[in-house]
Amino acid sequence: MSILVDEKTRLLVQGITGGEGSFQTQRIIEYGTKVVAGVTPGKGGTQILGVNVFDTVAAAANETAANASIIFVPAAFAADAILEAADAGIPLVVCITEGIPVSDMVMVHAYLKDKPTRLIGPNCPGVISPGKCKAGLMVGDIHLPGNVGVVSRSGTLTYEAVAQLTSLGIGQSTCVGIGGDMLPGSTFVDILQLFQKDEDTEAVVLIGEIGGTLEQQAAEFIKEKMTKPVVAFVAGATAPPGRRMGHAGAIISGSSGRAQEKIAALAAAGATMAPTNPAVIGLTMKKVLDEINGN
Amino acid sequence: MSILVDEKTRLLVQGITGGEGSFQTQRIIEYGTKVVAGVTPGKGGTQILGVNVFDTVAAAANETAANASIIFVPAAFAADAILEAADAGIPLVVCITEGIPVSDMVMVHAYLKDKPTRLIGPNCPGVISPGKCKAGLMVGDIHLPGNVGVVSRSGTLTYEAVAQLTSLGIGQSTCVGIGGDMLPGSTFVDILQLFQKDEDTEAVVLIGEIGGTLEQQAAEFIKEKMTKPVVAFVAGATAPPGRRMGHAGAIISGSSGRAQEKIAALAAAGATMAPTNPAVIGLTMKKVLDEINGN
Amino acid sequence: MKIHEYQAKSLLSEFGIPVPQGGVAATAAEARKIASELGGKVVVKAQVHAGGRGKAGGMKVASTPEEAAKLTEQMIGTRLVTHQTPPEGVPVSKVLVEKALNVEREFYLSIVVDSITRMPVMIASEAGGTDIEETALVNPERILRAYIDPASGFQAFQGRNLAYRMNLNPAQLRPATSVMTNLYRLFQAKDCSLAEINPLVVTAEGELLALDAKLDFDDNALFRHSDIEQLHDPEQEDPIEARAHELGVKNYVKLDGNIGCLVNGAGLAMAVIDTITYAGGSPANFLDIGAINNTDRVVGAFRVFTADPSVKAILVNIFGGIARIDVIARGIVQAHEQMNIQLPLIINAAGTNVDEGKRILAEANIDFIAATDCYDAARKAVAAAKGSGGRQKPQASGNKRGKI
Amino acid sequence: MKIHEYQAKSLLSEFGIPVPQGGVAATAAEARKIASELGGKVVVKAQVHAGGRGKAGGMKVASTPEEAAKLTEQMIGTRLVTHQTPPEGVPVSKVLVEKALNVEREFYLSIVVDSITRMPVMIASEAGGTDIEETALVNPERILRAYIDPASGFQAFQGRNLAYRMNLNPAQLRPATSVMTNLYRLFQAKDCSLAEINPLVVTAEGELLALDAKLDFDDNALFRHSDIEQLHDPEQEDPIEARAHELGVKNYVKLDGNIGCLVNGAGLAMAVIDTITYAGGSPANFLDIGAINNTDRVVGAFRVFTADPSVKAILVNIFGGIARIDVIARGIVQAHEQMNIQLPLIINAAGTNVDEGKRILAEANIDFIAATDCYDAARKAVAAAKGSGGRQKPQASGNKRGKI
Repeated sequence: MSILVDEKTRLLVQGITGGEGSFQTQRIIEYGTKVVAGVTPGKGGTQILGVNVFDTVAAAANETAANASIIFVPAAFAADAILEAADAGIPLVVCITEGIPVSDMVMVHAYLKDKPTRLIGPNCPGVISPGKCKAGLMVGDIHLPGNVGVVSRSGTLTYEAVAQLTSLGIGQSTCVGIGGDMLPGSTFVDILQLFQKDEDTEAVVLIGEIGGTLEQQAAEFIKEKMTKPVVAFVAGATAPPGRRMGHAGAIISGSSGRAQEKIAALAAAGATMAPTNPAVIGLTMKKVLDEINGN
Repeated sequence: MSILVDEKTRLLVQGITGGEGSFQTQRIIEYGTKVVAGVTPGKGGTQILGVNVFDTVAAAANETAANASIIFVPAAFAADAILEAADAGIPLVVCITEGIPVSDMVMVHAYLKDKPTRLIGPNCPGVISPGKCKAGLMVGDIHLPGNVGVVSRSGTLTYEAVAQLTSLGIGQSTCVGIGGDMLPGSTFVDILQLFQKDEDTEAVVLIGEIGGTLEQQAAEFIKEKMTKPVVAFVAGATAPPGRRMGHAGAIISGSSGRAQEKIAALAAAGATMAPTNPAVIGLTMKKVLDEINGN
Repeated sequence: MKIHEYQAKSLLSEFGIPVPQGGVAATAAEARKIASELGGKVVVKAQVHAGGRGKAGGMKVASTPEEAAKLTEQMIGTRLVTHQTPPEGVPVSKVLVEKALNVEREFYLSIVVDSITRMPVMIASEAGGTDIEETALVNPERILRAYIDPASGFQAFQGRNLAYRMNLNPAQLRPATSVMTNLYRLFQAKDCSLAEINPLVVTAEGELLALDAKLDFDDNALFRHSDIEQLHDPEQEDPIEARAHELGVKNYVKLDGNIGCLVNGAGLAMAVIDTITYAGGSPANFLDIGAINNTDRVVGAFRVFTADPSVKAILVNIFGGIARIDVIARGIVQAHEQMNIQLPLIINAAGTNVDEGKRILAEANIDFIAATDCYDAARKAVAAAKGSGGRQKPQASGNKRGKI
Repeated sequence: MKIHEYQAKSLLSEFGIPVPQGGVAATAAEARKIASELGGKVVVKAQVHAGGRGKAGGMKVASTPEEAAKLTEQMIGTRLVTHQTPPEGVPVSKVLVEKALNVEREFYLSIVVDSITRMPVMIASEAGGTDIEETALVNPERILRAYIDPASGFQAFQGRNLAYRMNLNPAQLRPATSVMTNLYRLFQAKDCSLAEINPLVVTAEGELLALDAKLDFDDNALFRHSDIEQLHDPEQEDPIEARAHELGVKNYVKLDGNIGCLVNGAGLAMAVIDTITYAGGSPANFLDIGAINNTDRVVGAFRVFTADPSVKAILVNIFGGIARIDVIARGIVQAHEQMNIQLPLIINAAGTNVDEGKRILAEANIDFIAATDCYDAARKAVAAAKGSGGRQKPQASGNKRGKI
């Protein structure tokens, strides 16, 4: 098992004919993911990378039984692309696009509220279940199939952590980048819930950062509902308040959003904190797993 | 028993200090309804008809534990008044106001979708459970406590029917005017569901009219779910298409909304149709009840 | 509220929807000037609040400015009769002179509020033009719908989905989506009850334009759209309806019978006209007097009855709930004081203050026929309307004639 | 994006929110003219992108036009230092000259998007003015919130509820609601990230006005608001940040240390500056180079480092995923070709095309210190920045120095 994506995932690519879209789709196909359709309005009927292109998601979903979508369309049109996928009944939508206006995402959240579609991202590296399916930007070959779930607001920091895990021989069930935006489609809690339920996930790495309260909400969930061990790391402890650290959501405003409070909440909830150096996230997980396994 | 309102109803009046509001509130109080608060922004702290006036519904509900609201505010402000009551957690809102723009009601419905508040109206005469509580404009003394539920899109046609029932000795559990607008807060189906569940309701009079498909939906519900007898009447069989017959919702457009189709649907669903003359609605119900009781 | 095509097109244009070049003319000279400025073939279109103009001769092509002037002269001042107008037609005071287009395809597009989902819905069809109503009946699958979530508004993807299903070509996906998005903006901004473009055309040059358009507005929302209210053209209304509305009798619809009806409550008023028909008669109008506490509307209603030569009898059917019978009675008395009313009057009244009402009518010595219920009233009104022949008082027959 | 108070007030005014009378002046003469037109006492307010002006001398009352001119002369051309500015302050190029008001009460009002409910939220307080942040900490119950359902927008009842709970008097319920409704319209229409009125004042005359206002805009939405983009004042930015943004290095934040950081990914960049601090050093910046496939941004980043005299060492930390190490390496080579870079360079790189990157750096003969992981890189950068003293090349110490 794994969460969100697996061998049964039939992926549709929105914005497949764009530069980024086609480049990434190639790598996604190379990883072995079943890419069943592409969508670019006005280019229906053509082919790219051996994939049939449709004008609308509805038409593509209808013809190909796609059950997941990954979005590469430019920021100005991305909210519309998310809604299009949800309206077509696609159950999983991974939005890679960075820079979507906040008001567009407010609208997207209102629209998705009563719909069964799960949104990952935007502004995220996507999702990978190693050895099964990659719906994202991550370099496939640093991953190893296994039983540790990874969930993160940051892309490269996740790659760091995953590379460490893999080099220590610790495989991953699924790695989920929820994205660096202020209003992510799925939160830490959403993904922790899935990992908690997933039989193949033994432990979870959670990588947070400053800004917002997603980590505090995660801490509450870990405390109340989580029986699996969690190793956590929070970036930005030395960041100055009031400045946006790259990610739209990574900004300390007023008294909220500081790394210290997030770290304290996660530690109090029973998560094992990786020390302040991200280079030891892997080692921290190894210790936790060794303890479980009685080594 | 009865539906929607009874002895436990603690009514709040929005727009209590207006001409219509105060005139009707007086008659509501005279009927024996517990009017616990009035609301008129800017007049908080005053009294009218012995009722304390508050500036906001939130403040009034907080102080008086009101559990129902009746709205008499002008059309331009009525949608806001409905939302205010819903936001304050009032479970039943009866909106009397006529002439609310359709786009305001589209917004109201979107707002109420996930909220527990039930809206009756707008553009309706309200609700009465004879002998217990009156939250509406109907003349109290034509009503008789009993076991027939009445639900209608039309005010005076309901009075006609109720007067007939009462003069034949047939009392009413509750009479509900759902209103003559195109987008009523509660539909025939909503109210039929309540009557079906209500132990004190033995049979139901349904008074429909041209326009929309509320009667067809009611027919479907009657067919599928309703075990209690329904006597139905539909007004407007001779109305010309394309003309609005007073009520915003009473307009035959294209092929839909004609009385003939509604009558056919209700009859096919097992409702007993009162003949084309509204003067015999009461008699039709009497026959139905006599049959049940083996007379 | 309805407006003219030229007014609707000006609003479409304001909201970024392409329309043919053209101008409105009230005289032949104006039409000539517009046609010569446009150059080439033009279409002269009678401006009336009714569809079906083409088949009724209200839409003609002119090859020269002179011809345009001539057609305009022929149309202005006449009454146009179409399948949507009353038999006497509606007056033509203005024409729209538009550049003729090379139309290749005709589509249908409209927005209304759907009463089941309680959302606005964009309705679209590949089969636009005059036969859309037939298409709706015969090939309903060719009528496409996209419901508009009020939280998010009309989305571009909905436009693309519709355009794709309407078989527009790839180059037209974007302009069609833009037309739809803008039509929804207009629908929302101006509180339309109907925003319709039929046909939306694609020309030989590949352009997408609104060739004809109809905008109706929510009367209840006019208070916040004074710009729209100003577009009202009372000339296009039935003169008796217009008179009724002037007199404050808002819920009034002219019908083609001879019994004037004054009823309180729309449902009851509908039931009364039904009952008159079943009793073998024919109502002259639908009239819901509403919940009133003053006498002016009653007097207004009687003024409408006396102004309408087809009315041969008056039926008053009031269930006094909110409305009080004494007020209605006082209104009837005032009407008789102000007008010379020679029509038979049938009254069925019950409810609030009925005794006081009876006393008032009695004191004023008003002649009327009392009825026991709605059907009885209808029956008596039908007899009276037949009996009266013209503007004579009815004579006592089998009717229980009351004087109170 | 931030704008000046006078620009914010002009937008408020456009959206129907009352602001004090006044005008903006860049010279003493302009200020004199405005003050004499206003008459009576005026307030001269330095226009800078920072709060805390009052306590810092950036806001002064003038009794005469002459005094207003004098104050303006004193302010223009200086740098204002408040608790919100960097130590060197921000330049004052304009002042706002406003009619002084008789303020009776000060309220707080703002709108932001709430990340938990994912809705805009109207925040209001009876305790407006300079101490709002303290109030939020000490008396959080005095901070009121109303969440705004995007489907229905801000509703009048929400305004009345807030105004009532802020203890505004009955006559002010309606104007306060109107200010809130209009502030939300502005927030929506212009894609604000913050719309704040502090204080919203009631004057002795009972008027409700926005005495000070702050509007910040969502950078990601500026593409649809060219009018707002034009209000951008680069003068108010840190010059090195402004330079970085000009060079296309968007995710750049100036910090006060001496190690220039070039990292890919915001989370990793944050972790790197944390690690530098824990290793006893101090980063000169946060810099997320992003997912790049061209070398210009790398060259731009090096340009920023060399332009910043506080930078004593450069740390490059790249995890090649989307970004490719060969591209980064080529950028580093180009930077060395275009600039005379004498700063010690520490590189920690892994991932896509790392071997190709190594080859490129080796071929170009670039001097750098290789690191085994992020912490190792930080430690070496701290040592190098200390060792280098100034703009000298670092000497090999215990570090594994690589030349590829």
